[in-house]
Amino acid sequence: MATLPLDHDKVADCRHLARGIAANVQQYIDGHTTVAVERTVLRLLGVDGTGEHGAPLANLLVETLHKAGVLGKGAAWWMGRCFRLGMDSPTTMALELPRLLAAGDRGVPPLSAEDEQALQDDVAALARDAVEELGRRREHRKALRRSLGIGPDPQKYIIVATGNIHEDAVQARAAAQAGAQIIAVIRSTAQSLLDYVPQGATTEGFGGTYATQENFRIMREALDDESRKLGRYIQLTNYSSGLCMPEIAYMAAHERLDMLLNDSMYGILFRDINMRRTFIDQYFSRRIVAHAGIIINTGEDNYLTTADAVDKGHTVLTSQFINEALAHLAGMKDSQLGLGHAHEIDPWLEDSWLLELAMAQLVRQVFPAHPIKFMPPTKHMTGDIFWSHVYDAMFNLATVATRQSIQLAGVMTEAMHTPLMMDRYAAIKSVNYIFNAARHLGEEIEFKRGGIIDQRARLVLDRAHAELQHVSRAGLMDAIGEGVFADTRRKLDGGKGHDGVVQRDAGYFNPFLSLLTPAAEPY
Amino acid sequence: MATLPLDHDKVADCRHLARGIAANVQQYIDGHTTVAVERTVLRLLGVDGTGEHGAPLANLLVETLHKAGVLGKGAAWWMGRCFRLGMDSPTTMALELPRLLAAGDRGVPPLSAEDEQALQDDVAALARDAVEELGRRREHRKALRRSLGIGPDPQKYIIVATGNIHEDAVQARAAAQAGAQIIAVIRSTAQSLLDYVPQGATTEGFGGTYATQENFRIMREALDDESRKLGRYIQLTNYSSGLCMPEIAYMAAHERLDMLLNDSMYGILFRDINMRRTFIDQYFSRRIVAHAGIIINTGEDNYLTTADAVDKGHTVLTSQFINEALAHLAGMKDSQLGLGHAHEIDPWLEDSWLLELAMAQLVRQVFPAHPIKFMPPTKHMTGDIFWSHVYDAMFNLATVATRQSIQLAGVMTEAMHTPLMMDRYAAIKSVNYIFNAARHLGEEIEFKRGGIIDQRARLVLDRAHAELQHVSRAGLMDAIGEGVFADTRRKLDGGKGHDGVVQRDAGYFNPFLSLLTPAAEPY
Amino acid sequence: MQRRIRPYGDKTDDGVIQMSFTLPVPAGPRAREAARLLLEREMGMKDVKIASMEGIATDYTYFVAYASTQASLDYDAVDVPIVKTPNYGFTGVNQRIESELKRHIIVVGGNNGFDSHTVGIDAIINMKGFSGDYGLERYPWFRAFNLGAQLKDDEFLDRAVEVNADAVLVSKVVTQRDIHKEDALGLIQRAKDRGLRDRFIFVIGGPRLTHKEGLEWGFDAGFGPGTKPSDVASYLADEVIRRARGRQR
Amino acid sequence: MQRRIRPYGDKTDDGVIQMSFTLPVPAGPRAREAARLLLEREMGMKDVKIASMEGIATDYTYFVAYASTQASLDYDAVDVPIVKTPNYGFTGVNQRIESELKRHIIVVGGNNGFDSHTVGIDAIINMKGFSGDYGLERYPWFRAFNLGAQLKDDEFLDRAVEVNADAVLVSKVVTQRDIHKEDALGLIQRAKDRGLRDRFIFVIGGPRLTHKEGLEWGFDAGFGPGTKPSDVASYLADEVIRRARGRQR
Ligand code: B12
Ligand code: B12
Ligand SMILES: Cc1ncc(COP(=O)(O)O)c(C=O)c1O
Ligand SMILES: Cc1ncc(COP(=O)(O)O)c(C=O)c1O
Repeated sequence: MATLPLDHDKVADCRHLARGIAANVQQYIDGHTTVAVERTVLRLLGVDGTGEHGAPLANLLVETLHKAGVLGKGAAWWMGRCFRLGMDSPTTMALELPRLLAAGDRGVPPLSAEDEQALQDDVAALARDAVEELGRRREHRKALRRSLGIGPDPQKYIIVATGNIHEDAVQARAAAQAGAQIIAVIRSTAQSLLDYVPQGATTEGFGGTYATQENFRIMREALDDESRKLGRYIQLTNYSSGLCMPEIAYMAAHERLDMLLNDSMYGILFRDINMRRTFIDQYFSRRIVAHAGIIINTGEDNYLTTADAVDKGHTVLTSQFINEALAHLAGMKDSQLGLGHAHEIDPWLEDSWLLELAMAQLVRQVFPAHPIKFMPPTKHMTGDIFWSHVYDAMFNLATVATRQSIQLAGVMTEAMHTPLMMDRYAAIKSVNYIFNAARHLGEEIEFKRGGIIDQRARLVLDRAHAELQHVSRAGLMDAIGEGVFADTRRKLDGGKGHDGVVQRDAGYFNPFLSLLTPAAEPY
Repeated sequence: MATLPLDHDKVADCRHLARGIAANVQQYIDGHTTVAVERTVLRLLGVDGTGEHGAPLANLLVETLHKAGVLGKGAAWWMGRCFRLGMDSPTTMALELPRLLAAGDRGVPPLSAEDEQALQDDVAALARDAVEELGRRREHRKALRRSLGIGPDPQKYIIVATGNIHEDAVQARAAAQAGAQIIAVIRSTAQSLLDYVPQGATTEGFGGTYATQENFRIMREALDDESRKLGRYIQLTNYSSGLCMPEIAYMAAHERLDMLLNDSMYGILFRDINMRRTFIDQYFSRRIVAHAGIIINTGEDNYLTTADAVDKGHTVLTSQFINEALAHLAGMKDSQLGLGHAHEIDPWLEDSWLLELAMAQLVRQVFPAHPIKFMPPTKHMTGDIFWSHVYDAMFNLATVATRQSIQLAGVMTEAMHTPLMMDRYAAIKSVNYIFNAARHLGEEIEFKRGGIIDQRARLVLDRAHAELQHVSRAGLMDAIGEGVFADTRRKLDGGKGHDGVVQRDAGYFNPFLSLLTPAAEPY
Repeated sequence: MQRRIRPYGDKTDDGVIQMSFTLPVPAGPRAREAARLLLEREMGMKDVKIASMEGIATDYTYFVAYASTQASLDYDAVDVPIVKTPNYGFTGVNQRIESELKRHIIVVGGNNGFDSHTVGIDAIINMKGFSGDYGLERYPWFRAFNLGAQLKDDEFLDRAVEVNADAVLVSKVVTQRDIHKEDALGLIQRAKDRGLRDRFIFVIGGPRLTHKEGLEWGFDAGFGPGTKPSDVASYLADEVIRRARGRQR
Repeated sequence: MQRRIRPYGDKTDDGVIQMSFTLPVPAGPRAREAARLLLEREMGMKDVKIASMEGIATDYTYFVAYASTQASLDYDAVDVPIVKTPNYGFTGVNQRIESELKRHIIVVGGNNGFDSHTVGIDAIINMKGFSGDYGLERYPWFRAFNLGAQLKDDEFLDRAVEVNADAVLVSKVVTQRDIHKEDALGLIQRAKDRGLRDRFIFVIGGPRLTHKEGLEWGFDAGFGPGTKPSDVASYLADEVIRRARGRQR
């Protein structure tokens, strides 16, 4: 069996350091909320549909509370307050609240301790129902998944991205027929910076399809049908990322998505979203995901597109430890943590493929219980699709040789466009061939002790350890400010969405914080 | 270092059995000659050019002797006899001989013992010059090769095949610029069945370019020039195969070719050339090649196109032992024996690539001093050039991982046409990438004892050993009759060219048999 | 009904196709522009994207491109002859011959000209067959003679006469400079010259062949890549039976 | 002089190109014929060879084909604007600015719109540069400000005004639905509206861009894939010096 001798003490110390780093961030998180978290609370409580100018009601309500400076009590509290004021529909609330808030104590008189309790009880009851519904949906998924089976690892993960959800469904079925096990619907380019989730089925997007609840439903329905036809459960994934991270987590949980791209730092580094905002949002999104039994895929692969994969390979590992620690704090199980890494070393370096093997094997061994996700080459892909296809083939072999859990199939047209139907087919065919032709390679070979692969793995672990020591001293937020990850620096109060961060009041009320317990058996 | 535990005693016994098999065949060879061997003798003695209807003079002369039933004395003897009869030019001989032979003792009176000796001395002197000239040309090659260097193994071998020698030269230079180390000019489809070698530069061929002495010269000149430009000696190869096997060996030696496709059985099995004819021809061709310091590539790879590579993989090894033994009898060194094998297992079989590794590694270890030549997938290649390109990529990796000496670059359009310029470029680019990116893979991994790879290698060796025992009992010619190789059966007196086989007379004279000594230092 | 179709990239009717080619000029902005113009102006494509440009030899540049063709096609008007016999399977074919013809079907097969590829004809005739489908030799109701390759036309026809064959199966694999076509036409011509064309069913097959071409070249049928022996057996059973009935009438 | 060129397969002027595409029909003889007709009849190619046909989804079939295009092109008539400045190299550029301009050249660079790709502009501006060629930040005679991505047009222009830039460098990477063109035209339009178009040298770059497009979209220059920082530095040095001289006169 291909294994590397691992310094288990060092790994344990990395985890220890990461736990400290995460605990620090968590302290900040626990004192704050965001507009996105509060919108999610409202959606969980049944606020759906749109109001004026087609804006989602959840947005209108939260915006109102935020402008009035009262969001620190929590949207759930305000919902309960509205009930007490005789409003029972979100539409009415959206219309009435601004006026009432403007009127101060006259509009919204203080409550007795008793009424306050009753308010919280009412809302908590609603919340319990909501959480139970998510549980039922998780169990539904689990039953489907168990009865049909998902097929062997490495799981073949492939993207569709036409912009039109109906056309996406056609292509997703085609991909499944060709052998894909997981379908990812790529999101329209600009969506992560939208501070609301669009509504309904959509048919236009920029190199991707809008993530909407209805789109999720349409795609899951198509895949349920295709799964039955193929006798194989096809998983679905989308992005819980950007300015609506927790809202999308909720929608995905509700529509029975199986996975989500969800990272504690991607938005900060690659979308210039404010870091405080992101840390708060990722926490709540993960609370949902933990309960819903969804697997997340983290985004460390992206670091190697801006930073060099040889020099900065260790930052991937560093970040994985931190992502893991933060996810644990949100109640997630290791089996839900599809930590991401990527095959991005300059392919023209001598023995570059050996270095890739080293990294992939290291990640595999450091996170043995995790559904590790291996991302294909992107940065060094070129318009020479023939060569690029070969480069992807080497990636496919590295995947199966190091027994990765999930593999995003690399597509030869990476440097050109989101995949055409035939590009995707060619990609899956190559994966099918290599996974099968080298199925047991990982069990058949050993790596030489002290060789190139072994030494590289040691070096990466050593550096990650040192980096974690540094981050633990500096604090995560300051470390990001220094450009530790992805060669990208971000300021504490810079970036998009900072004004959506709100300090919790003493009386902050959010029933979900206690109700969203981790699923005992996610799948 | 990736190595397999090898049963050295079994390997030694295989060699022992093969030596016996070869010795048996050699006995037959030593009592016979062929029209092709005799034409070669004449060419060595300076018979060049064409006569009536453009037929080569060597052919006209040998045909005349053969028709008259006197070829058993050897063409060299007849040449000497003609000298004694006052004819000094081959053209005169071709014109006069028929008449003289028809006249019997009156035309060609018997010689005194003294004259006989003088005759042989004259011809032997000529022959010595010829052999020395070949030696000089070998030394010239050696000097060029040593001063420029040939680059690391695996040597990148690539084909050109436009039909037009001048266009071939353009493409060969392009290939060399892209990284090729060896250029093979593929021969026109029908040439192996021609019982003469065409004359001069040629510009038309069927999926290949005629092998002519002038074409050899033109290409070697272009490559000498390109070698100097690149500061890297580019090797050239062609086919010493078919009905003119020894003649082409001579031309190649003369024009400083570096390698030749030359097999003791290919013509029998794949061109339905008579087996006696082939065995005699291959011997004389190898005597030349041994002296000229040319590397041969044998054709066992072809067996796996007609027979299944899993079931009949061992016949490749069986045949390699026999080819080796026959070549040794012709004075060839191990360092000249580019024994061929191929990557032809059904790629859709589970773990097929592991089986390929097993075979490649086995051949590498059984023939450690030999410049083993690894042939690409052909049979399972398809018109889906994208997939086929990936399949070739896996072959490239197997090559470098098992440290093969020479690799014929697989081209993605194998199932379509001989390579276009861009196909060839894509092929070399893939090889360049993989050889470099996995340069030291073979030194970094070990194969698991008792695993799939190890077991497969044992099985193949065991079966080859059993097969050699069988062939040794049956005799090689009968074994061919049974279809032991390539699932193809051939009859002892069937096939093309049988009528060109001639029993040697008691007084058979061929000065080259003693003069063509093996080169002490081929390169 | 008219149903015009166009290539599909990732949207219905977007017409996207991928291309690669070499131009005999050195790489550079001008070569790139030439590649673009070739596709756009000379070949009438839209949205030309030169994905890659690489010099691959002195004065030769290799391109990968994507573009949208404006061409379309009425799919319903595409008319192509096909071998109409269904595949009866090994048992079905034998039963059919046994009950309807009541005698063996005799075939000879081989590859004429200089073409030495036998794997294709072997796949059809030899016991073992092709991808799990038995070859004609295994059919109790066939008698099949595999003559191998590099056959002279007369040798081929002589053997057919000698064994009193129903059908002559010809394999053609090498296609360079249309040598397969030349060989195929040559054999049919020779059969005509010898008055044998109508005596046998002539069937041609090979990796670059279609039924349409087979017919155009004067054969009774043509079989392409992936043909199974049972496809050919089914066709021959039907055709021999049909002809036998014709003769009876 | 006329010099018509055609694609080169393995013979001069054979016109061979490789293609792959998908047709929205199920695989079969008719689909194969449709593919052939599309290339031959509708697109005017010769010697069409369908190398591969594979059903890749219900009702979609993928083809690989080779064919010979009849199109050709007069290469000498291909006219494409190119950035004419030679590459002076790091030292050369600095010397040139020092001796001829005698002041720093100031640039701002970034990526506007929703495009968040910064690697391209980083490669040009940041110290490290691109494939061994230093970025503008390292040039003693440049002062370069990297503004990052997702920039609003006004933000971008404001900064240019603020630092009194000589040039505005714009990177565009995402090209889906021509969003890069839209963003590029938008920025130029905004600069015109604010009367700033002529104040700065506008340079655009990206993996799918050419100088020709840059000019067509109203920029002063465009740089494509593989651009080195020193290419841009050389161009800017020449252009700023040229304009400075113009002003002096
Ligand atoms: C095996 C092989 C060989 C073997 C042949 C051994 C033998 N005894 O047959 C060997 C190694 C000897 C060989 C030699 C050469 N080969 Co070769 N060979 C191939 C290869 C790799 C596979 C062909 C094959 O066996 N396919 C498997 C069979 C089962 O498929 P098939 O033939 O298509 O048959 C199926 C159908 O077409 C149909 N079918 C076929 N025939 C018939 C007949 C009937 C009646 C019916 C009903 C159906 C039918 O049914 C079959 C089953 O489905 C191809 C490349 C490739 N991957 O296709 C090159 C290829 C065919 N060879 C080629 C060449 C050029 C040669 C050489 C000339 C090379 C050289 N210059 O040295 C030599 C000489 C051969 C000659 N003159 O004929 C070229 C031909 C190029 C072209 N388009 O013209 C190819 C395409 C390789 C290439 N890219 O250069 N070859
Ligand atoms: C790295 C990368 C990312 C990183 C970007 C990180 C960052 N901070 O830049 C991350 C991971 C964040 C990312 C995200 C996305 N990406 Co992205 N990404 C790439 C990738 C892999 C490499 C691009 C790159 O960095 N190249 C290296 C640089 C050095 O090259 P370059 O940009 O061409 O720059 C050179 C020249 O063009 C020129 N140049 C460039 N700019 C300028 C400017 C001037 C003034 C000058 C003079 C010269 C110049 O000089 C440079 C040096 O030579 C490409 C695929 C590929 N291999 O090309 C996809 C790609 C560009 N991404 C793509 C997409 C769709 C996205 C996403 C929208 C995907 C999604 N839906 O989630 C997201 C969101 C991004 C967004 N909205 O903008 C697509 C774009 C498709 C298209 N044609 O429109 C691509 C092609 C991948 C694909 N096939 O789908 N991506
Ligand atoms: C965690 C994560 N979120 C989001 C994205 C996609 O980018 P965006 O949706 O911001 O355009 C990625 C891209 O790989 C990612 O890894
Ligand atoms: C030893 C040998 N001779 C010759 C050939 C080529 O075939 P021919 O020249 O007979 O057409 C091959 C093909 O691979 C070969 O291996």
